Amino acid sequence: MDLDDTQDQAAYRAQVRAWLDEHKAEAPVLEGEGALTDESEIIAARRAWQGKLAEAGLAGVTWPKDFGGQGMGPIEQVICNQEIARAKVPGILDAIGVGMLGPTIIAHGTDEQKSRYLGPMLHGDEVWCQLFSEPAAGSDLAAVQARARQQEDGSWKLSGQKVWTTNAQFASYGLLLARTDADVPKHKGLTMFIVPIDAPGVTVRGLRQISGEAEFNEVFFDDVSIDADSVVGGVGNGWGTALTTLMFERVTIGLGSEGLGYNSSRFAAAIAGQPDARRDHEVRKELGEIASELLAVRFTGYRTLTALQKGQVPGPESGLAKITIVSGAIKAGDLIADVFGPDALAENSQWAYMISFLPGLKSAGGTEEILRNTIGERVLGLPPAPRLDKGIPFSELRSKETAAA
Amino acid sequence: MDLDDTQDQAAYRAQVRAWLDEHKAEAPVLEGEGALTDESEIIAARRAWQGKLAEAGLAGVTWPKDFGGQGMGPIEQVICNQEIARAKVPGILDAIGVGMLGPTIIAHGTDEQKSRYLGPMLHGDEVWCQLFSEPAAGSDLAAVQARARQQEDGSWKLSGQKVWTTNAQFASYGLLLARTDADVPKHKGLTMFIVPIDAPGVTVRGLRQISGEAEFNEVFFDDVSIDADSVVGGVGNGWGTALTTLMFERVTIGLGSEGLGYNSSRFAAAIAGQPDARRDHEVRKELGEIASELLAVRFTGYRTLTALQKGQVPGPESGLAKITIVSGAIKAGDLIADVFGPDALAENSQWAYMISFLPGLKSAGGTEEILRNTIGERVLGLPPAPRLDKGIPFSELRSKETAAA
Amino acid sequence: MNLSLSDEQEFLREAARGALSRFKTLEADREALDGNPEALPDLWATAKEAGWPGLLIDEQHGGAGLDAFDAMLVLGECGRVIAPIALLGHLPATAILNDAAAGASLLEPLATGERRAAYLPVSPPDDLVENWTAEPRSGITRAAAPVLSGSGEDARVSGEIAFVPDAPGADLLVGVALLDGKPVGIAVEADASGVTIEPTSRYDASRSLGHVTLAEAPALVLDAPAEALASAWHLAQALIAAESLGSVETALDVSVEYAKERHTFGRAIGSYQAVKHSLTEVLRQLDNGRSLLYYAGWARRGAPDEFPLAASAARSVAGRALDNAARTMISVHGGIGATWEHDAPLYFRRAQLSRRLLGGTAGATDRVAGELMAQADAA
Amino acid sequence: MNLSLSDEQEFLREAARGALSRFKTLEADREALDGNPEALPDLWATAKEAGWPGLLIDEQHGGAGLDAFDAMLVLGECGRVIAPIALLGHLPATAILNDAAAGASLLEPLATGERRAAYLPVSPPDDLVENWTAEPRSGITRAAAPVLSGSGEDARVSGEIAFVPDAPGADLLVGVALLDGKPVGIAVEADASGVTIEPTSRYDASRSLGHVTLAEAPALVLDAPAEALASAWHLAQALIAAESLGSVETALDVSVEYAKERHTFGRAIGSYQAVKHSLTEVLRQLDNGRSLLYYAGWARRGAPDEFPLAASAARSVAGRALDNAARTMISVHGGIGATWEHDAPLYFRRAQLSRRLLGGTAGATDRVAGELMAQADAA
Repeated sequence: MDLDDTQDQAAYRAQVRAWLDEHKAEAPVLEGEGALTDESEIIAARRAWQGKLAEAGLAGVTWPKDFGGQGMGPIEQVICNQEIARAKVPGILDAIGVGMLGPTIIAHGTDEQKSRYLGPMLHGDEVWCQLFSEPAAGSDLAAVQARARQQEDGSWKLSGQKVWTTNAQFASYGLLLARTDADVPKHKGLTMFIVPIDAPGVTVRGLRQISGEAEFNEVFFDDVSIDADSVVGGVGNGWGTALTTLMFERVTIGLGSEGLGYNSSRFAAAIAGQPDARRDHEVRKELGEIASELLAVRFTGYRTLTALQKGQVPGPESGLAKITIVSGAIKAGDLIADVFGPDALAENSQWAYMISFLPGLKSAGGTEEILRNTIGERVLGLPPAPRLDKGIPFSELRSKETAAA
Repeated sequence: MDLDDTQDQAAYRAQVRAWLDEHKAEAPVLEGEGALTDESEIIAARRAWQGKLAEAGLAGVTWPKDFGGQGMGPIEQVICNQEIARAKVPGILDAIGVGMLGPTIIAHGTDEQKSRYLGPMLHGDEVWCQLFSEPAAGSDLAAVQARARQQEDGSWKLSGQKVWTTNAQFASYGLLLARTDADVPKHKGLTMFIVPIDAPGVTVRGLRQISGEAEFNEVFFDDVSIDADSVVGGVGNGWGTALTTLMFERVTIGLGSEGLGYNSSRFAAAIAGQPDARRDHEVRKELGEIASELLAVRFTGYRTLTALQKGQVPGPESGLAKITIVSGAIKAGDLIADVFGPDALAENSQWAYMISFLPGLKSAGGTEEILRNTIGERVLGLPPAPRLDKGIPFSELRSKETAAA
Repeated sequence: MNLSLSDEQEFLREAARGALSRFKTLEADREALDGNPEALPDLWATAKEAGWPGLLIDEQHGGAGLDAFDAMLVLGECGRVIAPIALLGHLPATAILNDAAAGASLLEPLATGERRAAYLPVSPPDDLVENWTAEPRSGITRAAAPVLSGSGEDARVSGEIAFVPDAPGADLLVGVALLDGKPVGIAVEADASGVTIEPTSRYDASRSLGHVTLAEAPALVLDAPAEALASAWHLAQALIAAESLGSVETALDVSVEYAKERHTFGRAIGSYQAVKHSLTEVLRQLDNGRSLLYYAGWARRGAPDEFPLAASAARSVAGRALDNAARTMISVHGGIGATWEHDAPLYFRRAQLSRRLLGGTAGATDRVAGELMAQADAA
Repeated sequence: MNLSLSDEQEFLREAARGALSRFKTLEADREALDGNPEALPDLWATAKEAGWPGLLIDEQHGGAGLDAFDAMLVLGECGRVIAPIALLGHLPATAILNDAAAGASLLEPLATGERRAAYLPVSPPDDLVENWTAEPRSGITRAAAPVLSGSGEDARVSGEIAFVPDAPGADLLVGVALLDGKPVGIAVEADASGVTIEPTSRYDASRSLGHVTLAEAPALVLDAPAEALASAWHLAQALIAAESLGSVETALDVSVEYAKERHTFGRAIGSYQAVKHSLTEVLRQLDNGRSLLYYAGWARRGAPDEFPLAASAARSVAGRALDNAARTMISVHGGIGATWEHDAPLYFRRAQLSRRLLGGTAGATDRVAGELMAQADAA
């Protein structure tokens, strides 16, 4: 048991650190002194920076060499992430594309798709977004209603709506899960497509959250034409392809550093700044409980990494870390606002922003309830609840539901 | 809105108080100086005391006059309970019989049953017990397996096992729910019987709880003969009869004073005795939260009483009070043991006893989960979960379950 | 023994619900959050029509001569629709003036609503804190109460009280100041010299707040016993508790409706225990809170010694109930419940701010413990 | 970066599980609770065979020269079956002696298990408490640490330490005493003059406790740095955390099995979200606790500055995990889970007592906050 680098890892870390020391001045400044403020400038700068990282081999570390990656292991990816964080420079802009969508294309895409899309994705020339969730298909992803109908010429016509889409406002392409056959059970009639966001009939609209900021988008598709060769993983295999993406999502989370900046040190520092609060037993108990759980997540990450190194794929239990992070951060927000009083809820307060952001995060990517179902069934082996939608053609489901209600 | 007695109520209270002042010396002493210790002596003394209370009209206050009651309302019953508590004398021994089983017989019994059983029950000459729950039929009461088969002569043969039976060790009779037809859906094939506990084939065994004390009994029935005229409410109507008993159970709880001695004052007094603890913000927060909820239960009781006065029957929401009391008392036990340290867990400690008793109480009379289901469906109108046992003959259920598993 | 509403109280509540239903308060609240505070309706006119400003003022001075519980019923209706109405500040102020028999000239215009008062929250001592303390600008340590000097015509008050509900636009400020360490009731004209009211808002645009600074401001010294001054604090606790539980009612109703309609995996989500039990938990807290409102409503006159306990317990339960109801409302609605256009965030914002005003839910909870331990000592 | 068990560690754990499986520890616990403590098996012999007494003693003195994590693996197995074994007292004591290079004559018999030591729990200062404090007999206020007087042959120690794990029957008592306010490591022969060990038991018959009184007892002063003395306290925290998580594993396994078999309303109860989610919550806490055991196991040597934080965090999470796992075990089993003959109450009793020993879960949680705020100050 050991948390230190091997010689090779140390050498790689030194190499990454050296490059960052030399080039970090070229990185876009997003906070403090002379930070960029204009949204489009920020995006442009971050795309350029992703390009430089890719050139230097600091993006797509685990991608195969053939596709511009380094063909290295998860540990090197983490070392790379750690060094980027240490250098206090932004990471790649298109983490979703490079972390989840690219690997999906590598796994299921055609040679043409790989050669056409992977390069520009890796270098940030073309940003991608994930078009899976819908208003009526969030936790129950297989219930997607976005409909793609094949034309005589083999091309497709797509209509429907996606939601909770990150980066869609500046994305070039999206990986989209659509229903291509409604007369078979819902997991069977799905197909994965590559969709150009600039195609006629595609509308991207920002979706404002509690904070008032549009952290996600809604994307509408009105009779959008898609080429026949934009199917990924074969017609009718969309569910399997989607599962691959979700698996890479778990890997990305597993490799990610402690939960989105919701870590014990940050919260402890906030409380430490309040002389009375830091000596209050009630405040200390709350902080101690929250911090212990968040500390655990860091080491759960190292355990996941150990498993990844051994070629094991993280299972659904990795969702437990998300539950711990979100519930811990929510408790921390409550505590900090209690300690600072209403000022913690001021417009420009980082805490007000966090308090507003977390309720949405709790539901993002499947509600906590669904996560607990999945873990209870797949990890603990508990029996599933009776399903009323098993084996029923998708087209008949809604009527059945209404009957049941 | 008013918490004071009306003139009539004040007069009744005075009358009850006068009788108690005059006779409380005759009440058995159960605590402190010269308290009885021998179990059977205690029972005998409490039965005699119940007899005196009944003579004086302080038992079965709400029973019709025809059956030895006072024909008064719930408010008088509460006044009576309050005065008995104030006089620091024991209440009636057979609260289950007089509170729940007697009223069930009054509602569904034959004239013969009423004239034979109600008098001795009210006076404590014959103590009763409730024989509903079984090892495999607790929350799911309608799943009882105790089987009664009718003989040519119209009498019945009963075999099976009941559990969580209070007072069975000294009871004369029990009201028992048995399955008389297994070939119809489970709610349909049930019948309610009056069973003499001294009948051949009946075995009562104490069931020890976490504390080591046998607070309940298991009762076994091995081919017990029951007369034809001991059916209550008609063959096949057992479920309806049982619902009446459960309704009276809710009324009894509604009339009961704040939860079983788990009240805010008791816990506050314990903490107040610890000079350091009482000034600790963390301890005070815990105590304040627990106490606020328990205080609420007292006034929820008054609201229930107001409803009862208006002839309304308490609905399943009264179960919320039980949840509040049990979870509040569990938190209080944790807090007090934290404040007193391991000494609170000493053998003879009232707190150790409470901490041991509560987990069982949590499940007694239907688990919290089932309570929340019922309240969610009957009070909030939320849809039930899909039932796999609807309309299926009881005899086929188990095989179906095993298939589902 | 009767814990139910009188016909008059039923009517008062229905009338309030009807009067407030004429306004799109939630839409206005959202627009105000978006930077347009002028979108908020002027509900003071409605309050005047309904006679709410005089609820706690004796009839002889043009008031309705009603008691805390009636005021709590109205606040509950305001909470249901998150109405931006200045009663939380006005009512405790009028309670002090009425108890002090402040006289017709002062009381009548407040009873009609022609003038509006705001209560300066200063909390009475408890078993740990022996001083009267004021709302602080920040942090968990409470600030010193204002201090009074001089007397009669020359009485002057100095001090600061932060986050005073409904202070902006109020005509009269009523509260407590210390004279040689003893609490004295004071009334200060908002436009008097030395009075500064810094309007402020935090997270919940429907709640008008102000930091009040008094610098040698001329004060009218009230003939109010310390009990009346303490009682006003506890009344404010009971009122915000009632208001919070009103919000819980709406949050629960809306969530239950959605849980019946929304389907996932072929079932209405309300049929899943996770949803069903969390909504039942909201009901449990709501029901406990309601019971404590009865306790507080009865105790203010029926058992004044218990009013601090009753009001604090109601605030404690109601505060936690609203916290949980708002979060449950969001999560039952899934992702959409966390979007700007949805109403759930408005109840969430209300919960977040209310929890930290008027001494905070935590302060009330602490007082419950203190009151009960004091009772135990006495027993 | 490698957070997995070595083959040796896998073997150590499997061997421990095998060795302990030869005893009916749960039945014995139940019988002991019923007043027959002699029913408890003598597991010290087993510990000797397996070499556990010498786990933390250098090989040159007959020990295995292993580290905290290895000891935690063994304690985890003991916790799985609630084994009445004296390692919680013995191991931190040997850690102090080993760090103090106490010499072969002292260490070797302890390494073989020929003699047994018990650790006298004295907690190091933190950001709020500047003194070393001992376990109190009752209440939340910690007691004064024992005091040392004289030196060399004439060194004498006086003081009381309550609820010392495994003190009854120990040959040697090892801990901390204050000399002119400075912490010094001490070893006291249990049979020396002035030493009284009052055997006691609380709620969990499998846990042997003793109130230790030292009255001018002759003490061997150890050459141990203050860090080593503090480290022993944190080691004890890590060990009880590991032991608790072992109990959580069994509680979870048994509950999951029952939830698959038991049917109600025509479905296995494990298919209901209420049961499924509560068992998932136990898994979540268990998983977090395991991660922190790795942290603590690594930090003791790999990052000594972080050991107090790591061990305290592990204790904090593990303590809450066992509380919840035991209660969940009871409630998943319905009424039967709360009966004497069932195993669930044994895990419940273990949880109730463990939570309040060695400074308590609450004390560890408080230290986590203190350590992190100190880190923040330093940063």
